[in-house]
Amino acid sequence: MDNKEKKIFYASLFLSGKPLSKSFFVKISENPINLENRISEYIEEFNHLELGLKIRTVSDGYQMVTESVIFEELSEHFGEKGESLSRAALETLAAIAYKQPITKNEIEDLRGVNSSGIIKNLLDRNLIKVVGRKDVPGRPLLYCTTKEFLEYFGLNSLSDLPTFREWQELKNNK
Amino acid sequence: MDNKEKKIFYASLFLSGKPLSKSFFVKISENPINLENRISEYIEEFNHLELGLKIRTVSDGYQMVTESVIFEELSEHFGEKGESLSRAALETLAAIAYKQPITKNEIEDLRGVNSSGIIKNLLDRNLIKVVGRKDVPGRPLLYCTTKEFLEYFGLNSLSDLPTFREWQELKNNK
Amino acid sequence: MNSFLEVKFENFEGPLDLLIHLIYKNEMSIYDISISVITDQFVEAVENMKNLDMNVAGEFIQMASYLLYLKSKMLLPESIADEEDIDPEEEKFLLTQKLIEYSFYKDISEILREKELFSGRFLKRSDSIMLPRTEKVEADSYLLASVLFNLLDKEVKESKISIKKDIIDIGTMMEKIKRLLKVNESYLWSDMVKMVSSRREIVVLFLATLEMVKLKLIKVFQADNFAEIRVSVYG
Repeated sequence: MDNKEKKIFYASLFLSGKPLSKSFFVKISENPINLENRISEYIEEFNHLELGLKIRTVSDGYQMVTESVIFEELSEHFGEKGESLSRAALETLAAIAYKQPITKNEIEDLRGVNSSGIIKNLLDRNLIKVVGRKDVPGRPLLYCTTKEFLEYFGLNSLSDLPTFREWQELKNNK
Repeated sequence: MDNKEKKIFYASLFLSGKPLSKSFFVKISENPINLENRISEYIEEFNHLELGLKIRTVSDGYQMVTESVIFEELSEHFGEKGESLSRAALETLAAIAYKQPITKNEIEDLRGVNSSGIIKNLLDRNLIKVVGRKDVPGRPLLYCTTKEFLEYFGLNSLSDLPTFREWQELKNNK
Repeated sequence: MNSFLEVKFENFEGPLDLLIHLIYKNEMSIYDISISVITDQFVEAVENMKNLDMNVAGEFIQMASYLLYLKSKMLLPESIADEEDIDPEEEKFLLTQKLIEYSFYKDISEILREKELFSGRFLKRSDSIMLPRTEKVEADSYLLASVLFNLLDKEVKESKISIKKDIIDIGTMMEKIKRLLKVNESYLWSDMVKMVSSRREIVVLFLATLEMVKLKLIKVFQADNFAEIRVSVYG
Protein backbone atom coordinates (compact mmCIF):
# COMPACT_ATOMS: atom_id res chain seq x y z
CA MET A 1 0.00 0.00 0.00
CA ASP A 2 2.59 2.52 1.14
CA ASN A 3 4.84 1.05 -1.44
CA LYS A 4 2.31 1.80 -4.13
CA GLU A 5 2.09 5.43 -3.11
CA LYS A 6 5.85 5.72 -3.39
CA LYS A 7 5.85 4.05 -6.78
CA ILE A 8 3.17 6.40 -8.04
CA PHE A 9 5.15 9.35 -6.72
CA TYR A 10 8.33 8.36 -8.56
CA ALA A 11 6.53 7.25 -11.70
CA SER A 12 4.52 10.47 -11.90
CA LEU A 13 7.68 12.54 -11.64
CA PHE A 14 9.27 10.36 -14.30
CA LEU A 15 6.37 10.86 -16.68
CA SER A 16 5.80 14.55 -16.12
CA GLY A 17 7.77 17.10 -18.10
CA LYS A 18 6.98 19.81 -15.55
CA PRO A 19 7.39 20.04 -11.81
CA LEU A 20 4.37 18.50 -10.07
CA SER A 21 2.85 20.45 -7.21
CA LYS A 22 2.16 19.22 -3.72
CA SER A 23 -1.52 19.67 -4.41
CA PHE A 24 -1.30 17.31 -7.37
CA PHE A 25 -0.12 14.54 -5.07
CA VAL A 26 -2.66 15.43 -2.41
CA LYS A 27 -5.35 15.16 -5.05
CA ILE A 28 -4.29 11.73 -6.31
CA SER A 29 -3.44 10.34 -2.89
CA GLU A 30 -5.71 7.89 -1.14
CA ASN A 31 -4.42 9.08 2.18
CA PRO A 32 -3.46 12.76 2.15
CA ILE A 33 -2.78 12.91 5.89
CA ASN A 34 0.91 13.50 6.49
CA LEU A 35 1.54 13.04 2.80
CA GLU A 36 4.10 15.84 2.75
CA ASN A 37 6.21 14.09 5.35
CA ARG A 38 6.06 10.82 3.48
CA ILE A 39 6.99 12.61 0.28
CA SER A 40 10.06 14.05 2.00
CA GLU A 41 11.06 10.52 2.94
CA TYR A 42 10.51 9.26 -0.59
CA ILE A 43 12.67 12.04 -1.95
CA GLU A 44 15.45 11.39 0.53
CA GLU A 45 15.36 7.69 -0.20
CA PHE A 46 15.45 8.28 -3.93
CA ASN A 47 18.27 10.78 -3.76
CA HIS A 48 20.39 8.28 -1.83
CA LEU A 49 20.17 5.64 -4.52
CA GLU A 50 22.81 7.31 -6.66
CA LEU A 51 20.98 6.63 -9.88
CA GLY A 52 22.20 9.69 -11.69
CA LEU A 53 18.76 11.05 -11.02
CA LYS A 54 17.48 13.22 -8.23
CA ILE A 55 14.21 14.74 -7.15
CA ARG A 56 14.43 18.43 -6.42
CA THR A 57 11.89 20.80 -4.92
CA VAL A 58 11.28 23.67 -7.26
CA SER A 59 8.55 26.12 -8.19
CA ASP A 60 6.46 24.94 -5.24
CA GLY A 61 6.56 21.35 -6.43
CA TYR A 62 8.76 18.39 -7.19
CA GLN A 63 10.77 17.59 -10.27
CA MET A 64 12.91 14.67 -11.39
CA VAL A 65 16.20 15.86 -12.86
CA THR A 66 19.59 14.36 -13.63
CA GLU A 67 22.48 14.78 -11.21
CA SER A 68 24.82 17.67 -11.85
CA VAL A 69 27.96 15.47 -11.64
CA ILE A 70 27.12 13.93 -15.00
CA PHE A 71 26.05 17.20 -16.62
CA GLU A 72 28.99 17.30 -19.01
CA GLU A 73 28.45 13.78 -20.28
CA LEU A 74 24.73 14.23 -20.74
CA SER A 75 24.53 17.75 -22.07
CA GLU A 76 26.25 16.70 -25.25
CA HIS A 77 23.35 14.46 -26.13
CA PHE A 78 20.37 15.80 -24.24
CA GLY A 79 18.77 18.96 -23.08
CA GLU A 80 17.68 21.87 -25.13
CA LYS A 81 20.63 24.17 -25.28
CA GLY A 82 18.92 27.39 -24.28
CA GLU A 83 21.32 30.27 -24.40
CA SER A 84 22.02 31.69 -21.00
CA LEU A 85 20.36 35.01 -20.37
CA SER A 86 22.05 38.33 -21.06
CA ARG A 87 22.78 40.74 -18.25
CA ALA A 88 20.07 43.03 -19.55
CA ALA A 89 17.58 40.16 -19.48
CA LEU A 90 18.55 39.22 -15.94
CA GLU A 91 18.23 42.83 -14.79
CA THR A 92 14.81 43.11 -16.38
CA LEU A 93 13.73 39.84 -14.80
CA ALA A 94 14.95 41.04 -11.41
CA ALA A 95 12.89 44.22 -11.74
CA ILE A 96 9.80 42.26 -12.79
CA ALA A 97 10.25 39.67 -10.05
CA TYR A 98 10.22 42.31 -7.31
CA LYS A 99 7.75 44.80 -8.75
CA GLN A 100 5.18 42.59 -10.42
CA PRO A 101 2.76 43.30 -11.90
CA ILE A 102 4.71 45.98 -13.70
CA THR A 103 4.43 47.86 -17.01
CA LYS A 104 7.11 48.30 -19.64
CA ASN A 105 7.42 52.01 -18.78
CA GLU A 106 7.97 51.24 -15.15
CA ILE A 107 10.66 48.70 -16.02
CA GLU A 108 12.38 51.22 -18.27
CA ASP A 109 12.19 53.81 -15.53
CA LEU A 110 13.94 51.44 -13.14
CA ARG A 111 16.62 50.40 -15.60
CA GLY A 112 17.04 53.75 -17.32
CA VAL A 113 17.02 52.16 -20.78
CA ASN A 114 14.59 50.97 -23.43
CA SER A 115 13.60 47.38 -22.69
CA SER A 116 11.14 46.38 -25.44
CA GLY A 117 13.37 43.84 -27.16
CA ILE A 118 14.28 42.20 -23.89
CA ILE A 119 10.67 41.97 -22.75
CA LYS A 120 9.73 40.30 -26.01
CA ASN A 121 12.56 37.84 -25.62
CA LEU A 122 11.53 37.01 -22.06
CA LEU A 123 7.94 36.50 -23.18
CA ASP A 124 9.13 34.18 -25.95
CA ARG A 125 11.12 32.18 -23.46
CA ASN A 126 8.10 31.93 -21.23
CA LEU A 127 9.93 33.47 -18.29
CA ILE A 128 7.39 36.28 -18.00
CA LYS A 129 3.75 36.61 -19.00
CA VAL A 130 1.15 39.29 -19.56
CA VAL A 131 -1.39 39.38 -16.76
CA GLY A 132 -3.61 42.27 -17.79
CA ARG A 133 -3.56 46.01 -18.29
CA LYS A 134 -2.88 48.82 -15.88
CA ASP A 135 -5.71 51.24 -15.32
CA VAL A 136 -3.80 54.33 -16.38
CA PRO A 137 -3.93 56.32 -19.64
CA GLY A 138 -2.88 54.15 -22.57
CA ARG A 139 -3.80 51.04 -20.54
CA PRO A 140 -0.32 49.48 -20.83
CA LEU A 141 0.21 45.72 -20.42
CA LEU A 142 1.25 44.36 -17.06
CA TYR A 143 3.94 41.69 -16.75
CA CYS A 144 4.62 38.99 -14.15
CA THR A 145 7.15 36.21 -13.83
CA THR A 146 6.00 32.66 -14.58
CA LYS A 147 6.37 29.21 -13.03
CA GLU A 148 9.01 28.55 -15.67
CA PHE A 149 10.94 31.48 -14.23
CA LEU A 150 11.11 29.71 -10.88
CA GLU A 151 11.97 26.42 -12.55
CA TYR A 152 14.66 27.99 -14.70
CA PHE A 153 16.48 29.43 -11.72
CA GLY A 154 15.72 26.46 -9.49
CA LEU A 155 13.73 28.59 -7.06
CA ASN A 156 10.93 27.34 -4.88
CA SER A 157 9.26 30.70 -4.70
CA LEU A 158 10.14 34.35 -5.06
CA SER A 159 10.85 34.48 -1.34
CA ASP A 160 14.03 32.50 -2.02
CA LEU A 161 15.49 35.78 -3.24
CA PRO A 162 16.73 38.33 -0.70
CA THR A 163 14.41 41.19 0.20
CA PHE A 164 15.42 44.78 -0.36
CA ARG A 165 16.00 45.21 3.38
CA GLU A 166 18.14 42.09 3.65
CA TRP A 167 20.18 43.33 0.76
CA GLN A 168 20.63 46.77 2.34
CA GLU A 169 21.77 45.23 5.61
CA LEU A 170 24.28 43.10 3.78
CA LYS A 171 25.58 46.14 1.91
CA ASN A 172 25.90 48.26 5.01
CA ASN A 173 27.78 45.58 6.87
CA LYS A 174 30.38 45.35 4.21
CA MET B 1 33.92 5.18 -12.68
CA ASP B 2 31.60 2.24 -13.21
CA ASN B 3 29.24 4.08 -11.03
CA LYS B 4 29.31 7.02 -13.38
CA GLU B 5 28.60 4.83 -16.36
CA LYS B 6 25.58 3.43 -14.56
CA LYS B 7 24.37 6.91 -13.68
CA ILE B 8 24.70 8.05 -17.25
CA PHE B 9 22.82 4.97 -18.39
CA TYR B 10 19.85 5.64 -16.11
CA ALA B 11 19.90 9.39 -16.65
CA SER B 12 19.98 9.01 -20.43
CA LEU B 13 16.97 6.73 -20.39
CA PHE B 14 15.15 9.19 -18.15
CA LEU B 15 15.93 12.18 -20.37
CA SER B 16 15.07 10.37 -23.55
CA GLY B 17 11.78 8.87 -22.42
CA LYS B 18 11.95 6.93 -25.66
CA PRO B 19 13.98 3.80 -26.38
CA LEU B 20 17.72 4.34 -26.78
CA SER B 21 19.67 1.89 -28.87
CA LYS B 22 22.62 -0.20 -27.77
CA SER B 23 24.74 1.62 -30.29
CA PHE B 24 23.93 4.92 -28.61
CA PHE B 25 25.44 3.66 -25.37
CA VAL B 26 28.39 2.15 -27.17
CA LYS B 27 28.98 5.52 -28.79
CA ILE B 28 28.93 7.50 -25.55
CA SER B 29 30.78 4.90 -23.51
CA GLU B 30 34.40 5.35 -22.53
CA ASN B 31 34.80 1.61 -22.34
CA PRO B 32 32.59 -0.23 -24.80
CA ILE B 33 34.10 -3.65 -24.06
CA ASN B 34 31.56 -5.87 -22.36
CA LEU B 35 29.23 -2.89 -22.15
CA GLU B 36 26.22 -4.99 -22.96
CA ASN B 37 26.86 -7.27 -20.00
CA ARG B 38 27.25 -4.35 -17.67
CA ILE B 39 24.07 -2.81 -19.01
CA SER B 40 22.23 -6.04 -18.25
CA GLU B 41 23.41 -5.76 -14.67
CA TYR B 42 22.37 -2.13 -14.44
CA ILE B 43 18.93 -3.06 -15.69
CA GLU B 44 18.54 -5.90 -13.25
CA GLU B 45 19.68 -3.72 -10.39
CA PHE B 46 17.29 -0.94 -11.36
CA ASN B 47 14.34 -3.25 -11.78
CA HIS B 48 14.85 -4.62 -8.28
CA LEU B 49 14.52 -1.23 -6.65
CA GLU B 50 10.72 -1.20 -6.89
CA LEU B 51 10.55 2.43 -7.90
CA GLY B 52 7.42 2.15 -9.99
CA LEU B 53 9.81 2.34 -12.91
CA LYS B 54 11.28 -0.39 -15.04
CA ILE B 55 13.89 -0.56 -17.73
CA ARG B 56 12.83 -2.90 -20.48
CA THR B 57 14.68 -4.10 -23.51
CA VAL B 58 12.91 -3.28 -26.71
CA SER B 59 14.00 -4.06 -30.23
CA ASP B 60 17.70 -3.34 -30.13
CA GLY B 61 17.47 -0.89 -27.29
CA TYR B 62 16.37 0.05 -23.81
CA GLN B 63 13.52 2.10 -22.50
CA MET B 64 12.53 3.39 -19.08
CA VAL B 65 8.84 2.88 -18.50
CA THR B 66 6.40 2.88 -15.60
CA GLU B 67 5.40 -0.38 -13.98
CA SER B 68 2.17 -1.88 -15.15
CA VAL B 69 0.85 -2.41 -11.60
CA ILE B 70 0.29 1.33 -11.27
CA PHE B 71 -1.00 1.84 -14.78
CA GLU B 72 -4.56 2.54 -13.67
CA GLU B 73 -3.55 5.22 -11.22
CA LEU B 74 -1.21 6.90 -13.67
CA SER B 75 -3.30 6.70 -16.79
CA GLU B 76 -5.91 8.94 -15.24
CA HIS B 77 -3.39 11.78 -15.21
CA PHE B 78 -0.91 10.79 -17.84
CA GLY B 79 -3.14 8.91 -20.24
CA GLU B 80 -3.29 9.98 -23.83
CA LYS B 81 -5.89 12.61 -24.27
CA GLY B 82 -8.99 12.51 -26.38
CA GLU B 83 -10.61 9.11 -26.49
CA SER B 84 -13.73 10.72 -27.87
CA LEU B 85 -13.66 12.41 -31.22
CA SER B 86 -14.98 15.87 -31.77
CA ARG B 87 -18.04 16.35 -33.92
CA ALA B 88 -15.89 17.88 -36.63
CA ALA B 89 -13.46 14.97 -36.52
CA LEU B 90 -16.30 12.49 -36.71
CA GLU B 91 -17.75 14.29 -39.73
CA THR B 92 -14.42 14.24 -41.50
CA LEU B 93 -13.85 10.63 -40.64
CA ALA B 94 -17.30 9.71 -41.94
CA ALA B 95 -16.63 11.47 -45.21
CA ILE B 96 -13.36 9.57 -45.60
CA ALA B 97 -14.84 6.23 -44.54
CA TYR B 98 -17.62 6.35 -47.11
CA LYS B 99 -15.87 8.13 -49.94
CA GLN B 100 -12.35 6.78 -49.77
CA PRO B 101 -9.95 7.36 -51.35
CA ILE B 102 -10.75 11.05 -51.06
CA THR B 103 -8.80 14.30 -51.26
CA LYS B 104 -8.83 17.16 -48.79
CA ASN B 105 -10.72 19.34 -51.26
CA GLU B 106 -13.41 16.76 -51.67
CA ILE B 107 -13.77 16.48 -47.91
CA GLU B 108 -14.00 20.22 -47.60
CA ASP B 109 -16.59 20.32 -50.37
CA LEU B 110 -18.69 17.87 -48.42
CA ARG B 111 -18.32 19.57 -45.08
CA GLY B 112 -18.26 23.11 -46.34
CA VAL B 113 -15.43 24.09 -44.02
CA ASN B 114 -11.66 23.96 -43.95
CA SER B 115 -10.59 20.60 -42.62
CA SER B 116 -6.78 20.73 -42.65
CA GLY B 117 -6.35 20.73 -38.89
CA ILE B 118 -8.76 17.86 -38.41
CA ILE B 119 -7.14 15.77 -41.13
CA LYS B 120 -3.77 16.29 -39.49
CA ASN B 121 -5.20 15.25 -36.16
CA LEU B 122 -6.78 12.11 -37.64
CA LEU B 123 -3.47 11.24 -39.29
CA ASP B 124 -1.70 11.70 -35.95
CA ARG B 125 -4.22 9.44 -34.30
CA ASN B 126 -3.65 6.86 -36.98
CA LEU B 127 -7.32 6.73 -37.91
CA ILE B 128 -6.61 7.69 -41.52
CA LYS B 129 -3.63 7.39 -43.81
CA VAL B 130 -2.34 8.73 -47.09
CA VAL B 131 -2.62 6.17 -49.89
CA GLY B 132 -1.35 8.10 -52.88
CA ARG B 133 -2.13 11.08 -55.03
CA LYS B 134 -5.12 11.74 -57.24
CA ASP B 135 -4.40 12.10 -60.94
CA VAL B 136 -5.82 15.61 -61.26
CA PRO B 137 -4.08 18.98 -61.43
CA GLY B 138 -2.14 19.63 -58.25
CA ARG B 139 -1.97 15.89 -57.60
CA PRO B 140 -3.60 16.16 -54.17
CA LEU B 141 -3.10 13.48 -51.53
CA LEU B 142 -5.70 10.75 -51.21
CA TYR B 143 -6.85 9.61 -47.78
CA CYS B 144 -8.22 6.29 -46.59
CA THR B 145 -9.21 4.92 -43.22
CA THR B 146 -6.90 2.54 -41.40
CA LYS B 147 -7.14 -0.74 -39.52
CA GLU B 148 -7.15 1.31 -36.34
CA PHE B 149 -10.24 3.03 -37.64
CA LEU B 150 -12.01 -0.30 -37.97
CA GLU B 151 -10.85 -1.29 -34.51
CA TYR B 152 -11.91 1.99 -33.04
CA PHE B 153 -15.44 1.59 -34.37
CA GLY B 154 -15.53 -2.13 -33.67
CA LEU B 155 -15.93 -3.03 -37.33
CA ASN B 156 -14.65 -6.07 -39.16
CA SER B 157 -14.54 -4.37 -42.51
CA LEU B 158 -15.76 -1.26 -44.22
CA SER B 159 -18.75 -3.15 -45.55
CA ASP B 160 -20.02 -3.35 -41.97
CA LEU B 161 -20.73 0.35 -42.09
CA PRO B 162 -24.44 1.08 -42.28
CA THR B 163 -25.63 1.88 -45.78
CA PHE B 164 -27.68 4.88 -46.66
CA ARG B 165 -30.81 2.75 -46.83
CA GLU B 166 -30.21 1.17 -43.44
CA TRP B 167 -29.66 4.55 -41.99
CA GLN B 168 -32.84 5.88 -43.51
CA GLU B 169 -34.83 2.97 -42.14
CA LEU B 170 -33.40 3.44 -38.72
CA LYS B 171 -34.09 7.11 -38.85
CA ASN B 172 -37.67 6.73 -40.00
CA ASN B 173 -38.47 4.20 -37.32
CA LYS B 174 -37.50 6.58 -34.58
CA MET C 1 45.03 60.82 -19.70
CA ASN C 2 42.42 59.48 -17.41
CA SER C 3 41.23 56.01 -16.65
CA PHE C 4 37.73 56.48 -18.00
CA LEU C 5 38.85 56.39 -21.58
CA GLU C 6 38.55 52.65 -21.64
CA VAL C 7 34.91 52.83 -20.70
CA LYS C 8 33.01 51.02 -23.40
CA PHE C 9 29.35 51.25 -24.06
CA GLU C 10 28.57 47.63 -24.44
CA ASN C 11 29.89 47.04 -20.95
CA PHE C 12 27.08 49.09 -19.47
CA GLU C 13 23.42 48.29 -19.43
CA GLY C 14 22.54 51.96 -19.32
CA PRO C 15 23.38 55.32 -17.79
CA LEU C 16 22.52 54.12 -14.29
CA ASP C 17 24.97 51.29 -14.68
CA LEU C 18 27.70 53.69 -15.75
CA LEU C 19 26.91 56.01 -12.85
CA ILE C 20 27.28 53.15 -10.38
CA HIS C 21 30.57 52.22 -11.99
CA LEU C 22 31.82 55.76 -11.49
CA ILE C 23 30.63 55.87 -7.90
CA TYR C 24 32.58 52.68 -7.15
CA LYS C 25 35.65 53.94 -8.96
CA ASN C 26 35.67 57.08 -6.90
CA GLU C 27 34.98 55.12 -3.74
CA MET C 28 32.03 57.31 -2.96
CA SER C 29 29.13 56.29 -0.81
CA ILE C 30 26.10 55.74 -2.94
CA TYR C 31 24.15 57.65 -0.25
CA ASP C 32 26.28 60.72 -0.61
CA ILE C 33 27.53 61.22 -4.11
CA SER C 34 29.28 64.31 -5.31
CA ILE C 35 27.15 65.46 -8.20
CA SER C 36 29.94 67.70 -9.43
CA VAL C 37 32.62 64.97 -9.66
CA ILE C 38 30.23 62.38 -11.05
CA THR C 39 28.87 64.78 -13.65
CA ASP C 40 32.30 65.69 -14.98
CA GLN C 41 33.35 62.08 -15.29
CA PHE C 42 30.06 60.95 -16.77
CA VAL C 43 30.12 63.67 -19.42
CA GLU C 44 33.72 62.87 -20.22
CA ALA C 45 32.97 59.18 -20.55
CA VAL C 46 30.05 59.88 -22.86
CA GLU C 47 32.20 62.21 -24.96
CA ASN C 48 34.85 59.52 -25.28
CA MET C 49 32.28 56.98 -26.21
CA LYS C 50 30.89 59.30 -28.84
CA ASN C 51 34.30 59.47 -30.44
CA LEU C 52 34.61 55.70 -30.51
CA ASP C 53 31.10 54.85 -31.45
CA MET C 54 28.69 57.05 -33.33
CA ASN C 55 25.66 55.24 -32.01
CA VAL C 56 25.76 56.53 -28.49
CA ALA C 57 22.42 55.65 -27.03
CA GLY C 58 20.12 58.56 -26.36
CA GLU C 59 19.71 57.51 -22.76
CA PHE C 60 23.35 58.30 -21.99
CA ILE C 61 23.18 61.71 -23.61
CA GLN C 62 19.96 62.45 -21.82
CA MET C 63 21.50 61.53 -18.49
CA ALA C 64 24.56 63.65 -19.27
CA SER C 65 22.47 66.75 -19.90
CA TYR C 66 20.38 66.09 -16.82
CA LEU C 67 23.51 65.84 -14.68
CA LEU C 68 24.93 69.03 -16.18
CA TYR C 69 21.70 70.81 -15.42
CA LEU C 70 21.67 69.48 -11.88
CA LYS C 71 25.28 70.43 -11.33
CA SER C 72 24.71 74.00 -12.55
CA LYS C 73 21.70 74.36 -10.28
CA MET C 74 23.75 73.26 -7.30
CA LEU C 75 26.42 75.79 -8.02
CA LEU C 76 23.98 78.68 -8.10
CA PRO C 77 23.16 80.49 -4.86
CA GLU C 78 19.67 79.62 -3.75
CA SER C 79 18.40 83.18 -4.04
CA ILE C 80 18.89 83.19 -7.78
CA ALA C 81 16.81 80.12 -8.39
CA ASP C 82 13.36 81.11 -9.37
CA GLU C 83 10.41 79.73 -7.54
CA GLU C 84 8.96 77.26 -10.00
CA ASP C 85 12.36 75.72 -10.56
CA ILE C 86 13.47 72.36 -9.22
CA ASP C 87 15.06 71.94 -5.83
CA PRO C 88 18.55 70.51 -6.50
CA GLU C 89 18.73 68.77 -3.13
CA GLU C 90 15.42 67.11 -3.79
CA GLU C 91 16.60 66.04 -7.25
CA LYS C 92 19.80 64.63 -5.84
CA PHE C 93 17.78 62.64 -3.33
CA LEU C 94 15.59 61.21 -6.07
CA LEU C 95 18.61 60.30 -8.18
CA THR C 96 20.20 58.60 -5.18
CA GLN C 97 17.06 56.57 -4.56
CA LYS C 98 17.04 55.53 -8.17
CA LEU C 99 20.67 54.48 -8.08
CA ILE C 100 20.17 52.46 -4.93
CA GLU C 101 17.18 50.69 -6.36
CA TYR C 102 19.01 50.04 -9.60
CA SER C 103 22.05 48.62 -7.83
CA PHE C 104 19.70 46.33 -5.92
CA TYR C 105 18.40 44.87 -9.19
CA LYS C 106 21.92 44.69 -10.50
CA ASP C 107 22.95 42.59 -7.52
CA ILE C 108 19.86 40.43 -7.80
CA SER C 109 20.68 39.79 -11.42
CA GLU C 110 24.08 38.50 -10.31
CA ILE C 111 22.34 36.15 -7.90
CA LEU C 112 20.06 35.03 -10.70
CA ARG C 113 23.10 34.42 -12.89
CA GLU C 114 24.57 32.08 -10.27
CA LYS C 115 21.27 30.30 -9.86
CA GLU C 116 20.97 29.95 -13.63
CA LEU C 117 24.37 28.30 -13.81
CA PHE C 118 23.64 26.00 -10.91
CA SER C 119 20.14 25.04 -11.96
CA GLY C 120 21.20 24.55 -15.58
CA ARG C 121 23.30 21.57 -14.58
CA PHE C 122 20.23 19.60 -13.69
CA LEU C 123 18.83 18.32 -16.91
CA LYS C 124 15.18 17.52 -17.29
CA ARG C 125 12.87 16.25 -19.95
CA SER C 126 10.39 18.93 -20.88
CA ASP C 127 7.70 16.85 -22.54
CA SER C 128 5.53 14.60 -20.52
CA ILE C 129 5.27 10.96 -21.47
CA MET C 130 1.74 9.95 -22.26
CA LEU C 131 0.64 6.44 -21.47
CA PRO C 132 -1.21 4.80 -24.34
CA ARG C 133 -4.83 4.02 -23.77
CA THR C 134 -5.30 0.30 -23.76
CA GLU C 135 -9.03 0.04 -23.40
CA LYS C 136 -10.77 0.26 -26.74
CA VAL C 137 -13.42 2.86 -27.04
CA GLU C 138 -15.86 1.28 -29.37
CA ALA C 139 -17.47 4.13 -31.11
CA ASP C 140 -20.81 3.58 -32.76
CA SER C 141 -20.70 3.11 -36.48
CA TYR C 142 -24.31 4.21 -36.73
CA LEU C 143 -23.22 7.56 -35.38
CA LEU C 144 -20.59 7.73 -38.06
CA ALA C 145 -23.09 6.97 -40.78
CA SER C 146 -25.55 9.41 -39.37
CA VAL C 147 -23.05 12.20 -39.36
CA LEU C 148 -22.21 11.76 -43.01
CA PHE C 149 -25.66 11.16 -44.35
CA ASN C 150 -26.99 14.17 -42.52
CA LEU C 151 -24.22 16.11 -44.12
CA LEU C 152 -25.02 14.90 -47.57
CA ASP C 153 -28.60 15.90 -47.00
CA LYS C 154 -31.55 14.05 -48.39
CA GLU C 155 -30.95 14.70 -52.04
CA VAL C 156 -28.07 12.28 -52.15
CA LYS C 157 -28.87 8.99 -53.79
CA GLU C 158 -27.62 5.78 -52.34
CA SER C 159 -25.89 4.84 -55.56
CA LYS C 160 -23.56 7.75 -55.11
CA ILE C 161 -22.21 6.20 -51.98
CA SER C 162 -19.76 3.55 -52.87
CA ILE C 163 -17.25 2.12 -50.52
CA LYS C 164 -14.60 1.65 -53.15
CA LYS C 165 -14.30 3.96 -56.06
CA ASP C 166 -13.03 2.67 -59.41
CA ILE C 167 -9.97 4.74 -59.97
CA ILE C 168 -9.12 3.16 -63.30
CA ASP C 169 -11.49 3.04 -66.27
CA ILE C 170 -10.84 1.54 -69.70
CA GLY C 171 -9.97 4.91 -71.27
CA THR C 172 -7.33 5.64 -68.65
CA MET C 173 -5.94 2.14 -69.03
CA MET C 174 -5.69 2.55 -72.80
CA GLU C 175 -3.69 5.72 -72.30
CA LYS C 176 -1.45 3.85 -69.93
CA ILE C 177 -0.82 1.09 -72.46
CA LYS C 178 -0.03 3.64 -75.15
CA ARG C 179 2.51 5.29 -72.90
CA LEU C 180 4.07 1.93 -72.14
CA LEU C 181 4.41 1.07 -75.81
CA LYS C 182 6.21 4.33 -76.43
CA VAL C 183 8.90 3.19 -74.01
CA ASN C 184 9.14 -0.33 -75.41
CA GLU C 185 7.65 -1.61 -78.62
CA SER C 186 6.43 -4.85 -77.14
CA TYR C 187 5.65 -6.45 -73.81
CA LEU C 188 4.88 -9.89 -72.54
CA TRP C 189 1.32 -10.10 -71.29
CA SER C 190 2.52 -11.64 -68.03
CA ASP C 191 4.73 -8.58 -67.45
CA MET C 192 1.89 -6.21 -68.17
CA VAL C 193 -0.28 -7.93 -65.59
CA LYS C 194 2.41 -7.32 -63.00
CA MET C 195 2.13 -3.58 -63.61
CA VAL C 196 -1.40 -3.34 -62.24
CA SER C 197 -2.31 -3.82 -58.65
CA SER C 198 -5.71 -5.44 -58.31
CA ARG C 199 -7.82 -8.08 -59.95
CA ARG C 200 -10.20 -5.42 -60.95
CA GLU C 201 -7.46 -3.63 -62.79
CA ILE C 202 -6.44 -6.84 -64.57
CA VAL C 203 -9.96 -7.04 -65.92
CA VAL C 204 -9.78 -3.43 -67.03
CA LEU C 205 -6.37 -4.09 -68.59
CA PHE C 206 -7.78 -7.05 -70.46
CA LEU C 207 -10.76 -5.07 -71.73
CA ALA C 208 -8.53 -2.17 -72.73
CA THR C 209 -6.24 -4.49 -74.63
CA LEU C 210 -9.15 -6.01 -76.53
CA GLU C 211 -10.47 -2.57 -77.34
CA MET C 212 -7.09 -1.47 -78.67
CA VAL C 213 -6.77 -4.57 -80.82
CA LYS C 214 -10.18 -3.77 -82.26
CA LEU C 215 -9.07 -0.21 -82.97
CA LYS C 216 -5.90 -1.57 -84.56
CA LEU C 217 -3.68 0.31 -82.18
CA ILE C 218 -1.89 -2.82 -81.01
CA LYS C 219 -1.51 -6.41 -81.98
CA VAL C 220 -1.41 -9.51 -79.85
CA PHE C 221 0.60 -12.55 -80.80
CA GLN C 222 0.94 -16.01 -79.38
CA ALA C 223 3.56 -18.34 -80.90
CA ASP C 224 2.04 -21.55 -79.64
CA ASN C 225 -0.65 -22.93 -77.39
CA PHE C 226 0.12 -21.90 -73.79
CA ALA C 227 3.07 -19.85 -74.95
CA GLU C 228 3.63 -16.31 -73.78
CA ILE C 229 1.36 -13.73 -75.31
CA ARG C 230 3.21 -10.77 -76.73
CA VAL C 231 1.57 -7.34 -77.02
CA SER C 232 3.16 -4.91 -79.47
CA VAL C 233 2.54 -1.74 -81.45
CA TYR C 234 0.36 -2.25 -84.53
CA GLY C 235 2.14 -2.07 -87.88
